[in-house]
Amino acid sequence: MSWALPLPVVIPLIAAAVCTAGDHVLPRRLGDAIGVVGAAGAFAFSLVILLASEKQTQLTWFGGWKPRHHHVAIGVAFAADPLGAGVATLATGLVLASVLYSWSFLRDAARAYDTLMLLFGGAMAGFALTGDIFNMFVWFELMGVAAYALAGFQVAEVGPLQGAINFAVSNTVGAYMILMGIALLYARTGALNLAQIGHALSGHRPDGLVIVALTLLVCGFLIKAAIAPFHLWLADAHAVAPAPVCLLFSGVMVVIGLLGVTRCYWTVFDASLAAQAHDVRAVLVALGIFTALLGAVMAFLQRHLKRLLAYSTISHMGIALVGIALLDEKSLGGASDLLLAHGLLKGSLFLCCGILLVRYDGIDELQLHGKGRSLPVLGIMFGLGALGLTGLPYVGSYLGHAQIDEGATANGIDWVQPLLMIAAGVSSAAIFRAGARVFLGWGPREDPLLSAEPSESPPERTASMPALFAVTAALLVLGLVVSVAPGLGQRVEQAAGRARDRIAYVDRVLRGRELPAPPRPPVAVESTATDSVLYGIGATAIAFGLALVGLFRRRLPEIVRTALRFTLGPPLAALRLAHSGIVGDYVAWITVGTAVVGGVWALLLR
Amino acid sequence: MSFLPYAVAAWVCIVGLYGIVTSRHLIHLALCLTVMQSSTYLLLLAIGYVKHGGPPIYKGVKLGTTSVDPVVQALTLTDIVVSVTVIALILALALDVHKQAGTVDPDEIREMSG
Amino acid sequence: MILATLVPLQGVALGLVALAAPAVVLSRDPLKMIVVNGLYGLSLVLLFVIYGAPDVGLSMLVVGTVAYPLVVLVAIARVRAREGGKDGEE
Amino acid sequence: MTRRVRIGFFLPALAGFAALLVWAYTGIPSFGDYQGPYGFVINRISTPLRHMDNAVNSTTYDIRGIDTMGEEFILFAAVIGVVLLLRDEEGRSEDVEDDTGSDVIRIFGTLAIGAAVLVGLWLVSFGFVTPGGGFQGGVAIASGALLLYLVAGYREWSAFGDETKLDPIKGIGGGGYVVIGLAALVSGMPFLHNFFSGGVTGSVWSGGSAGFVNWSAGIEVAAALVILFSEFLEKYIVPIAKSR
Repeated sequence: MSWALPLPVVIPLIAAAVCTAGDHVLPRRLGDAIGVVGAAGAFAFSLVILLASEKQTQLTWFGGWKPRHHHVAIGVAFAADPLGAGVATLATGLVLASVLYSWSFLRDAARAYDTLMLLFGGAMAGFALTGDIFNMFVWFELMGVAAYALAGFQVAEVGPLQGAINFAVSNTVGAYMILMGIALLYARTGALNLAQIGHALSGHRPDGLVIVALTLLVCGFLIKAAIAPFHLWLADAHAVAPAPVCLLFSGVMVVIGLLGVTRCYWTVFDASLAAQAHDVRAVLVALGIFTALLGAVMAFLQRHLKRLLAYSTISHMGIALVGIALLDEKSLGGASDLLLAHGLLKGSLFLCCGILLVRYDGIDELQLHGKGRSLPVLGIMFGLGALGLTGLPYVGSYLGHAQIDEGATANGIDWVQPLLMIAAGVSSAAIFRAGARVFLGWGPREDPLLSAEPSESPPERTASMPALFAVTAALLVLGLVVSVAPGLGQRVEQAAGRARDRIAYVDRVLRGRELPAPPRPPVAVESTATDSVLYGIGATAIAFGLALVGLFRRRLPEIVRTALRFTLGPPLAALRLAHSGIVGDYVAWITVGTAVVGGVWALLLR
Repeated sequence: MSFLPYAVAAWVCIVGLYGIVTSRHLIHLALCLTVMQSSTYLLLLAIGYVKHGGPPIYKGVKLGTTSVDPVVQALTLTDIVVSVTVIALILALALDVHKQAGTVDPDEIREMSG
Repeated sequence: MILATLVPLQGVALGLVALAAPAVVLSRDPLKMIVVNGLYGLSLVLLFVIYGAPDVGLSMLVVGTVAYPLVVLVAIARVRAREGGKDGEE
Repeated sequence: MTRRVRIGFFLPALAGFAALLVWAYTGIPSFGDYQGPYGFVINRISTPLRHMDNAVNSTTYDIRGIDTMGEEFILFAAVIGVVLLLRDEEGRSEDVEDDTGSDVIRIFGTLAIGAAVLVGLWLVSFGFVTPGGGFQGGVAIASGALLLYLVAGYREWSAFGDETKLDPIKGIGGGGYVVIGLAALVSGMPFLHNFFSGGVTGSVWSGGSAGFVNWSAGIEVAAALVILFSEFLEKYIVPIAKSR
């Protein structure tokens, strides 16, 4: 199967080239069809590679430049383990959904749109599959450039343009930090292949160079993953991008950032830092928790639906980072399950927003008050999507939440779980509140708590509603069943275990050694601990309760409201002030975050 | 002399970052990004330098002559292309911003706060 | 090799780069910025050639003399033209 | 947040960041002591195995050819993005009078165009022998095209910088790279495998199929940059001409 490894990247790229070359020659429909075929082909091959990689890490050396002379890697390899192949499958699958959806959503937009989507998808697949750290950077940049253009799609308004600039500048700074980290590792090891860098570092105590390289790479990737305080660009970029682009941004682009952290840690830094893993964990868990709570609170303050969902994405990225940061198999599997369910469900919620925009010319919670009553099906889909994200036992993202909780317990940490429960509850409460206001007409039409936002002009033509609903519903159903898909949890945990096994990875990549296929995990719904069930129910209760408070705040007794205003008012105002929308502030926060993370690691790891 | 090239690379990076944060003009900000990026060229090429080494081009040079590392140069070439594209994109965005908002001072555009 | 004779110049080239970088960042007038940025680009070209990287130097040269100035100049000219037009109307 | 506050908390962080960088860079082998092995291996094998004198370009277009493929598509995506962002602002104008009057400029300009294009072609052709290659050559060719604007004025240029003609070229350049890679895959070899790698050292043909890769990169870069320049120039010229 190894020969197929480049195809998830190559097919969309060549489809993009054909689309551009034939832009003025080919009939419209044929061009669209090439886009869909390119996306579908990439998805199909990603799936095939995923299935093959579960038996054996798939490996190919570009140009046939296999390692020689004492196992020195000369060429660039794609090395697909199940985790990377899984992310590639998620990425190409969501690109396919997005292309199909925009086929009827943005039909009048330039062909450029499809082309950029394809390049975006190909780049994400390349990032997920590659085994070379500089090649990671190349795909990361291609992904970025395509994404900046997609974000600034609506050039006639200031908001989208500013969002796109904030996005482009923040992520470009992140990319330079990553490149500096790569240069440092190259200076130390003279290698760019991940396995070889890790191999060269193993057995050496970490020094300044290694610690700073870790800081630069991790912080650079965390910018893409929208982890606080590196997260500020994300809501801006989402607020302005068309719904099918948001699907990709929230569903998989941020996941790429977390995959970058995971991949670099387990193939490179684990070699040098294994003894001090505890301190690496402390910093990343703290960032994750902070992000989860901050994102949830900010989500609750939004009335612009896409911005609200974007902050909820930030919250979930925080939860997933906790899973990755716990550095064990169970939690990493949990983070993967969570991100899979989140990508599908959050994607379907964004597509719901797209339908609202087409139908009612707006996606402002207050302006849409009660209007959704004429679309009950959409309301039900919206509610189910929100429920799936909350972590109600055995629905949607529950499995991921549960595995992370259990991983934390196994690590002897027991204060993380309640905080994650609160974060999941609060961010879902925001979605429930918005849904109840739009689709049920509950609550008042005015709410001074919520931030004012620029409006978005609707797409310029009539859309085919059945097609939009079909894509949205497909993502929703797939997302909801993640927790009960038999065998999925076990297989993902196995994949997480493989991603953590640096020795086997080095053996496979540098020495080409074929390892015996791992035993097939049982095909059964993964059972979870009682604690996890309780946390899931707790999160759901918080979500519903807080949503009601948000809607019917005025019915609370006067004294409670005054108390709330005095205790919560100032911190919330400060939070709003920090999310200023000014790119200089964003880069300043990135610098602060990097300096603090690096400084703490410098003290702890040396 | 042995640390100077790296010190210059760090200095250029810091200078560029300072420019990005304090910029009052989007076009200026874009150029500051290229300054920050040029620090990665300086770092990479300094890492691959070999004392008394010539360029890694063997036209009319005996094979086995000491030469500097070609890999960092290939990486830098890619890096330069990336910088051109990012600049072009950000300037295009800046032009559109100026058209819509009438200003290129990032501090004056506050569509996205909260 | 001719380049070997340039090695003593490394310190000078590094000094030029170290001085030109802040000059770019601190020049707040856009047109001045382009000129200074061009000089910075040339100092980088010089340094790259001394580092034994003529390929990179050549790239930097074509980028620094054609691509950056053109794109940036047009951007600045555009912004100025609009601002000029606006002042005229007011 | 005001600028003052921002700079107030940024400067200490910047100092911390600088300290981190300095700490890390002191861990690098001292200047001139590159330890390898990657670069040394490539310097040793590039000419014997691939008949390429220029080890940088054998890295760029052969050994790490996949990076360069990604790089070409970064440029590709950026140009699409710029066209998308700058689309239809003031509309394309066919009747802009912006001709250059001076014969001297015309003569020297025409010579310069020829020179730039020749230099560009030379840079691409001999990329595996001397400094240069697809990217540098492509930019040189595009800058020759840019001179056309100075010499002949906007009308000629706009006929030349027409996207309907350049898009196919750009697509073929970018797609060609991938197709060459796929050709290897179809014939049972790894993606981007170098065919005919037994070329003659020191000649135009020294690159094998990496030579085709180099050429398609050159074509792609030239077309992409001409589009890029023409988009920006249009932003500049059309409104000015209309205001006259």
